[in-house]
Amino acid sequence: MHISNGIIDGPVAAIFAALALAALTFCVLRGRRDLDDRLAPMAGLVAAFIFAVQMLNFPIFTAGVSGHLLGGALAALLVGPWVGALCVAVVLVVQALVFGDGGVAMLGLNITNMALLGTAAAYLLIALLLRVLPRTNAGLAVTAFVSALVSVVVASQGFVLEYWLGGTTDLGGNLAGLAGTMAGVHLLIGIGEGLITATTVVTVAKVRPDLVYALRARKPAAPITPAVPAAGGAR
Amino acid sequence: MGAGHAHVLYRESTSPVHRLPPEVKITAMVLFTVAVVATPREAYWAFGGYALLVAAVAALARVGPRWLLGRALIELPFVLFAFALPFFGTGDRVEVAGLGLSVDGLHGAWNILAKGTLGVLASLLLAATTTTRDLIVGLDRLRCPQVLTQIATFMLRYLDVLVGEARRMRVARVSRGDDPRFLWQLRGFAAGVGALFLRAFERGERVYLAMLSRGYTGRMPAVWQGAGAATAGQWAAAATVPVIAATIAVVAVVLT
Amino acid sequence: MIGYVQQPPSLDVRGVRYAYPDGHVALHGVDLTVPRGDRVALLGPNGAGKTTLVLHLNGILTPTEGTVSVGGLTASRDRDTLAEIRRRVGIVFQDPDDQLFLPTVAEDVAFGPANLGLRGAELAARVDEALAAVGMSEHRDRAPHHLSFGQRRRVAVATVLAMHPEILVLDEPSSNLDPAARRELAEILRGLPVTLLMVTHDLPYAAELCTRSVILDAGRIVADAPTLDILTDEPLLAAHRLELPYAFNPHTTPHP
Amino acid sequence: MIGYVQQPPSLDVRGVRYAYPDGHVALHGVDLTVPRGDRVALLGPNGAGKTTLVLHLNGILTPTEGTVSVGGLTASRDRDTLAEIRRRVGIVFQDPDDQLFLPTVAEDVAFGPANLGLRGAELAARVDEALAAVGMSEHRDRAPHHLSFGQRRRVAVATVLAMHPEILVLDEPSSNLDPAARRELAEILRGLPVTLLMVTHDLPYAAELCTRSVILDAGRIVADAPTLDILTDEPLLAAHRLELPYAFNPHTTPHP
Ligand SMILES: Nc1ncnc2c1ncn2[C@@H]1O[C@H](COP(=O)(O)OP(=O)(O)OP(=O)(O)O)[C@@H](O)[C@H]1O
Ligand SMILES: Nc1ncnc2c1ncn2[C@@H]1O[C@H](COP(=O)(O)OP(=O)(O)OP(=O)(O)O)[C@@H](O)[C@H]1O
Ligand SMILES: [Mg+2]
Ligand SMILES: [Mg+2]
Repeated sequence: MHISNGIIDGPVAAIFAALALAALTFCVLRGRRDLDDRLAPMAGLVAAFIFAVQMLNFPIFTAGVSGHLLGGALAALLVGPWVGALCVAVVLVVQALVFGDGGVAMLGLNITNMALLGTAAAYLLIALLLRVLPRTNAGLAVTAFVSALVSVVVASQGFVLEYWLGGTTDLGGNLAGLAGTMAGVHLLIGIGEGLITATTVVTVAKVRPDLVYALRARKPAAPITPAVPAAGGAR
Repeated sequence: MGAGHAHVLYRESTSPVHRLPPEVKITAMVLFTVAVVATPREAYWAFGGYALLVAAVAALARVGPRWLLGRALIELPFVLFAFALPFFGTGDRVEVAGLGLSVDGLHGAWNILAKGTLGVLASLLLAATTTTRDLIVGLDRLRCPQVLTQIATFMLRYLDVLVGEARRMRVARVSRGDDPRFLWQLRGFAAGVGALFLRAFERGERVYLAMLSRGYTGRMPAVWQGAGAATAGQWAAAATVPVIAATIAVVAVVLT
Repeated sequence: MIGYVQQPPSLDVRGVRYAYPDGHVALHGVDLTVPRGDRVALLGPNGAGKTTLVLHLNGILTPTEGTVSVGGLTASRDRDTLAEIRRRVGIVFQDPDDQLFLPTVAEDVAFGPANLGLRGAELAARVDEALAAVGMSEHRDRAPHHLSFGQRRRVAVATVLAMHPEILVLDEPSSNLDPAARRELAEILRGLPVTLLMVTHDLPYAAELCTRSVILDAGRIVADAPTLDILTDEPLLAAHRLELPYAFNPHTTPHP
Repeated sequence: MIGYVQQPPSLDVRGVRYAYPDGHVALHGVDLTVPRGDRVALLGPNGAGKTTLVLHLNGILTPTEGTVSVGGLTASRDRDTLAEIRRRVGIVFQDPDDQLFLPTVAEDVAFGPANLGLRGAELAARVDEALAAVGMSEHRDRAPHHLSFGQRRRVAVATVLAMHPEILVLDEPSSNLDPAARRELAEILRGLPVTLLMVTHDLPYAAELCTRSVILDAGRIVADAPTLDILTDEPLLAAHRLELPYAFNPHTTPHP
């Protein structure tokens, strides 16, 4: 899903850069409160994990972007929407600066699609599904799978929108084709992403439910286990 | 468990470019890329100018062309897209070798190819001359919010933890008679991923707590901020690249 | 001054109970007071809760019930209090891989003192001194994760020594050390003017270094007496899976 | 049969040199032969190369030069050979985290025997027996990474015992064990009809369990003799950072 330099024109990229900056600033303000001693290492790991899985990518021939797992749903589940979006954004910034993966001038667009749209879509679904599904690991797995799948497809359509606004080459009637290709490919990616997200989150929830941000709301009975930095892993 | 100070793309050297403070290099690289992207695609000569600029910096940084071009392969997906554009594009068509190609599409392909490649080369040069730690120091000095640099610091360190724990798990498996031929043959690849995640987290959490025990407050102590912030002279020296690029871009815009 | 101002004890643990997030209760109400300058050995079988207790002493774990005070300062979630407590208490973790995370040994040792605000020559002196104390000076520029286990343990000890803590807590410092290093460590520890709490399974080592010993078993303190008394109380030792090595006579140990 | 068929030695290490990927040479030509049924202690200071040598014995590391044979089978990169060697040699790693990776203790102990083809009741019996041997039966359903360090070490030993290897290699098995567990392990090891190679810094433990000792220092074998001879050769011990504990008399140890 990384857009490289030159695919979208300058003005549109600039508008989205401003948009992304504003949204990220908001996330920083909200996320700062969340980022306690427990969430800080988790945020780092989520970012590293996303970084690693995004390394496995393949070209989507007819769209000019790369296809790979996105990780927005995993981030939203484990560290919440605000820090989650920041994690994905950090991954994108480092990839753009150091690996030339996704153009630096297109960073606003990439952040909008993957960090903002993807994470937001995932979190909305998570909030909804966790409320309606049974509070079991199966319910959590379904939540994770569905939200990951949908978030990937939503993020891919962000690219279509951007291409429609400022694609450097007029595809004419093929825009619908582009939307179709992107949705189709990302549906497949989404299934893979859903499986990985679901197993990862369920594994964590089984052993360390205190680490799953999305489940914190489930037990309103306040933190009984104190653990400032809930260092269950500490030996 | 080490925070790899050098990543795979880093090229150890003491060239003038390596010695520039990271914030200067990041700024120059971003501005250069913006200038490239802002250049009208019909101004072919301008891209030649940018390429010369990149070559000059690469020479100064002692980064060889073979390494640079080899690593630029990351761009391959976009090149493929570029080749598809002339077929999908609309508008006027030209006949090339018996194929009816869209003129707009051809321009689009050139646009992506030129701007994409220049962008990738610029970031490769940054990567080749800057350690990951310096990169974070640079972002920090550019007033990047601490939440972000903190996540980035942990991300880079956890990459090592992930690799390290994956290695330990592999050794544990094979030395007790498991013989995984392919990654996906591991009994439940996804389950393995979940376990790896948890393991890496708990290891990283313990490391983090040990860091707190030694007085860590969310920011690496200033000793790690390198040799001090950039001087005006260093900013001026590095500014030559974006200034030349911007000049080219402005001329290109005026001329087309 | 008329009265005698009593100094608060270095460590004061009161009624500490701790349940891990998975529900496992590791400490069932522990009381322990260590006056300033005391040297105490913390003994007990595997899984007794020794490490868990240690992790409470600088606020890495927060008790489910009860309180921990360090030099009169009660641990709480407050950042400044925690920072001050962590400045006073230096912990050497049982697993050196939890402690080391920077790209080189020297940087890792410098991390703690740098967080305390040391810079330049003073910082360098601390690092050199700590590395020399554990005999790792020649490895200062190597990556900690490329060292042998025992070498990593030594560096882990150095990272804490370099901070000059008032209270030194060591979780099995002698394990995996070669016999000479084990003796050298004992000599260093004996020479430090600190309050010392040392977890160990090595009873002769406890006898050598600590005048007082505490036995923790199943999350409860079951004995607290002069080391010599504890080591000569065979039934007590046997009841808690402790045994003196063959041919070891506690009465002949050099007094600490 | 007319002649006496000589059995190949259990372990035969010839001229093994090993350089780590970072260029550090850990073994400078090691020769070591362990006949079937022998019990050998591998002694040496920290960083001598003991763990590196151990990792060669089941093909986790491949020598830069030289060969390793196990029961006459020379280790190579061939999958089947490696699988057979790993079936014969059971290694208990120095760091239990290198050994344990499954979600529960019982699953982890069952992993090895299951790879050997055991199923059902037979498998369950192996697991029960191994867990009982190290006294961890009651923890069978807990997560290994939620155990104390010493408990993890015991489970690590169990994972290898459960495989009933012909050759047992242990890297500091007694470190972090409580004294009773240490003695119990010695009793178990003494009762096993296997070839044993044990790395240890605990010289009395070596004297208790092994008739023969080898000293490795700086990547070279510097002594190979009956344990009693080695432990009474003070200058030799001192030259390699080995020391007998205070008040320990090797002549009085129960003979292994
Ligand atoms: N992260 C964890 N989650 C759950 N339980 C844990 C965790 N760490 C330790 N425990 C349990 O808490 C108890 C005390 O563990 P602790 O590590 O404090 O023991 P210890 O006295 O240090 O033992 P050792 O001598 O083996 O190091 C043990 O029963 C252990 O299984
Ligand atoms: N991964 C690695 N990369 C580079 N060098 C290493 C690595 N692991 C170990 N070494 C080096 O190789 C040498 C031998 O290490 P090894 O771990 O074999 O020592 P050891 O005898 O097991 O020591 P210890 O008693 O401390 O466990 C040491 O100098 C060590 O620093
Ligand atoms: Mg412990
Ligand atoms: Mg070793």
